[in-house]
Amino acid sequence: MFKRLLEYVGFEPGRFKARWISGSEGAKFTTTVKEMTETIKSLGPNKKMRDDII
Amino acid sequence: MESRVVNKGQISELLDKLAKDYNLFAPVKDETMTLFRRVSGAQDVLLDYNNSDISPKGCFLPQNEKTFSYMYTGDSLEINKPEGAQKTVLFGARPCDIKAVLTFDPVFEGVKFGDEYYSSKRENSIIIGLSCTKVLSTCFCYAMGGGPCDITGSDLLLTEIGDKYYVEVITEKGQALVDAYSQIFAKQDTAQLAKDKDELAKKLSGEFVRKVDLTGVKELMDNNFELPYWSGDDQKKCISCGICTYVCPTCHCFDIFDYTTGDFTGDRIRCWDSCMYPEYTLEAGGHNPRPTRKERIRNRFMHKIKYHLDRYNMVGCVGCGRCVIKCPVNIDITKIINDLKEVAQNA
Amino acid sequence: MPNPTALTPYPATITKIDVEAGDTKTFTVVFDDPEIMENFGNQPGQVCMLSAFGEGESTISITSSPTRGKFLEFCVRRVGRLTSVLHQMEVGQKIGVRGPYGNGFPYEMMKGKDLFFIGGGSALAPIRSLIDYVLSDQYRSDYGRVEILYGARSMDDVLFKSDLAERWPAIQNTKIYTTIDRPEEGWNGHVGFVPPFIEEVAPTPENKIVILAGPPILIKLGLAVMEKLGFKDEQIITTLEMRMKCCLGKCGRCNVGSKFICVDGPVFSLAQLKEMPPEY
Amino acid sequence: MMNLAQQLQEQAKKLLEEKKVDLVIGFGQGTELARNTPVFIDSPEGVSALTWGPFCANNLAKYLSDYNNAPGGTAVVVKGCDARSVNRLLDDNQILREKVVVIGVPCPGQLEWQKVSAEIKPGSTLKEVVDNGDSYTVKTDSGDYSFSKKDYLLHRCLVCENPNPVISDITIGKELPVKNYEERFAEVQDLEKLAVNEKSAYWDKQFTRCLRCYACRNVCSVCTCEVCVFDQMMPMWVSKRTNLSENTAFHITRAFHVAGRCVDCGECDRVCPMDIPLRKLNVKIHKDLGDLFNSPTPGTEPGLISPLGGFSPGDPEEFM
Repeated sequence: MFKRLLEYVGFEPGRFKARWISGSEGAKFTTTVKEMTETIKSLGPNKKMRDDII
Repeated sequence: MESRVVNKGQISELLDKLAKDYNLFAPVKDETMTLFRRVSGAQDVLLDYNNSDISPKGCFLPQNEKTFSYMYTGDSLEINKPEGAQKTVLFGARPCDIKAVLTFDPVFEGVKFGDEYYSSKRENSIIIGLSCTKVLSTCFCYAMGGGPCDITGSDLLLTEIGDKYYVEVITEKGQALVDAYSQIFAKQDTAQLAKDKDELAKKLSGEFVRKVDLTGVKELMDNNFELPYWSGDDQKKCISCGICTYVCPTCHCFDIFDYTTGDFTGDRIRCWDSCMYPEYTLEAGGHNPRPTRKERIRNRFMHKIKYHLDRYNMVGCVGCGRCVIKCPVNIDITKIINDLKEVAQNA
Repeated sequence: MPNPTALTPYPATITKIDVEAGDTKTFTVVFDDPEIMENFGNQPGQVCMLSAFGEGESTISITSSPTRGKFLEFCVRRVGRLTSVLHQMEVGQKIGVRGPYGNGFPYEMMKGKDLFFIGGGSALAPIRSLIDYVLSDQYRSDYGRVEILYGARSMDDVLFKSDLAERWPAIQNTKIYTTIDRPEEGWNGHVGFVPPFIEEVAPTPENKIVILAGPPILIKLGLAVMEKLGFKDEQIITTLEMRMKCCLGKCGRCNVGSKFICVDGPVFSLAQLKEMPPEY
Repeated sequence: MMNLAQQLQEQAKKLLEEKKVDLVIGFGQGTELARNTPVFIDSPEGVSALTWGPFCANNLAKYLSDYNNAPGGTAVVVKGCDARSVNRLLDDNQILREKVVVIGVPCPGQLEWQKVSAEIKPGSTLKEVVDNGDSYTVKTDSGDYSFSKKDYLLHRCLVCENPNPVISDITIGKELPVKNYEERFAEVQDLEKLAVNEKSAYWDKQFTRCLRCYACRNVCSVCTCEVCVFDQMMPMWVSKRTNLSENTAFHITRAFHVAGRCVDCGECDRVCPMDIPLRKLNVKIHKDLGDLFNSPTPGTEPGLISPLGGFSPGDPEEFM
């Protein structure tokens, strides 16, 4: 739901991710983080909600 | 002082020139709203409007204003203040909003303490007013000592008459401006235009539908702080939002806080605040001198019709009617004034 | 002289921190610029705005008297955002200070009179500046007998313990009364709330000024007791507290009726208070 | 035959006289011809202040939680959309059923008062409003004015789901048919079709205007937190600084905070002094709730469990 809302207000898809990872799932955690960093790198720096001047 | 004439056809030229030479603030259309913004030229400006949704008070007291920035590394502390204001023209403000700026002056340029941020803006700006052409059902400036064509506070006042603007030069600042742009502000015989303006003012002053009379209200308030009236419907229906205070051209309260991104640097910001919020007077220890909507509403309206008057000898309301229009639950200052009068007469 | 138009604080350094009670510390602060320190000109009863950079500002009363030296002391109870940050600070760290603000105590008017101080809880802090002023070597002879009645919640909450126990009683013609709310082991003094204790001590109104400071409830009940004892409104002085942001009479929130606590106060006589709506 | 306002007054009078309630919250004439305002009536003599018509936009269910601790009962006048709020407040245990008397009035749509007011001669007095089906005729002492519903109704009313109150102890007036309800996601769908940067630009433009007056939050009948996250000073989650990033954070949080509880009464959208189309955020959430969980609009029936407030093994796990 939240992901859909974020995309609706103009965040690029992929910037928000939620995963259930148990404390015992170390491998899943690393792959998820790797995946996430890859996505973010390919998206480049976030432009939304950056501070503007007043 | 003198008066001049601007042909309507030349108003774009004037605006473009002003935008080039000054920071120009003027009314603009933003979707359904009329707001005062900084503009780059005539193309954005909307002069055919009745009452902007938000007053131009932000030109002098911006909703957010940096008072200084700091860098504190633990060893060294550096504080940098922003530069003074740039030369600014506020164009096309209505007489009620200009009168509201005058209610700011004693607050920010007070006897004990001035305010460099405000004063710098005020000194460096020229206010070009624009007479009203229409009276809305919510307007009541006449009852607060103003009027749709009132010159008070303007450096220049433009009044739309036919295909011309009749220009009254009111201050030295205004004189300097018309002299600098003398090719646009034409020297002509303005006797007829002056007469037309008087006619317009007379016609408009007959169009007010709200009957408001402040006589005796302050005297009643002087002696009656506790009135059962304040426990009535207004405090029951108020939702404690800040609309009335944010749209009010004479509300000047602000908050001060630091804005930091978590490193050693940050800005100290002052931003508009509202006396209608419960946290406004909430002390860190938990005590709140105005704990309920009743005290907050009473304080807001007493401030407008008594406290500002006591302190600065000016009514803290100019009758622009914005709070009347925008209040989600129709709390209406004119009704409150009239009700209080009734209470006074029966007391 | 401090720049009166400024919302910008002067850099200052914390030179000493005294723990007064569990939640209260006294900070000794010195301006980085000696010239500002020299010309600060604070009067007893005035307040300052303290800044912790990154957190904002808060109004804190100056608890030191100018007669005690070229430094400022601020007694700060940890209650909110800024005060919590201050409490984490150490000697040598920098804060911002602007001021002094407010009217201060009318110490000229008090000359030649006996003074009776009443403080409850952390409200000893604002009146301590005046106590030290009138008890200073320089001005002691200008004032008559000085009595101080102080009440705290518990032994642990008693502020300025050494002032109350040693420094002040050692000065001639002074008398200290202390009380705590509930009995506690190790406490030999009076037990009970401040208002009934005032009645018990029963100061007489002749040629006397009462300086009363405390939480709103103590001010309310204390004033009633003083009136009962025959004190006139002009003889009772109190200091108020409200939330403030600018301390310059502009930000709006500290108004009581047409008065702003920050510029017209914080010190008011009961006669003045009675002219104002009871909204503090 | 009595008109609806008279019937309302009659019922309110009865409730107060029989001491079934101590207070009736209803609509009274406002200070503008085309405006009504909440009134709080505590005596049978006061009921003449009650009125009804197409200028009763406020959701009065908002005030119910103020009187939850009052000794007596409270009666409230609700439209269809407001009735959903009553259900929702009951489900959230914010109000007690036995202390509330719901006076439901089927509602053929509320007019936007400013639009209407702009066309009526200032200073006129209202005589009567006639509902012609597709339009209203507003009769005044300065003449009759006609307002088509298509152009003058609040947008929320054009796509009304429940013109008839979904919960009501006393119903006043006749039941009304549901119209155009299917179109209610049209605006959201149009926005969804835009590219990411276009969506971003659209909302940036809206959020930049925000004054942070918090009227949208304060008017919300399901915003019932004692201390709101936006007012908290320690820690300060969202800064009071009014810039695009803080404003965006505020609006996303506000919309999502009422996800699954928002009854789509549209009050936030109506009260916004800067005309930010807030309903487009809430309706987007309603649409997703429908798509993902097949969930109806909150409050349409009593005892509905919000899909975001419960768990079922069959819930879609879109994010995994």
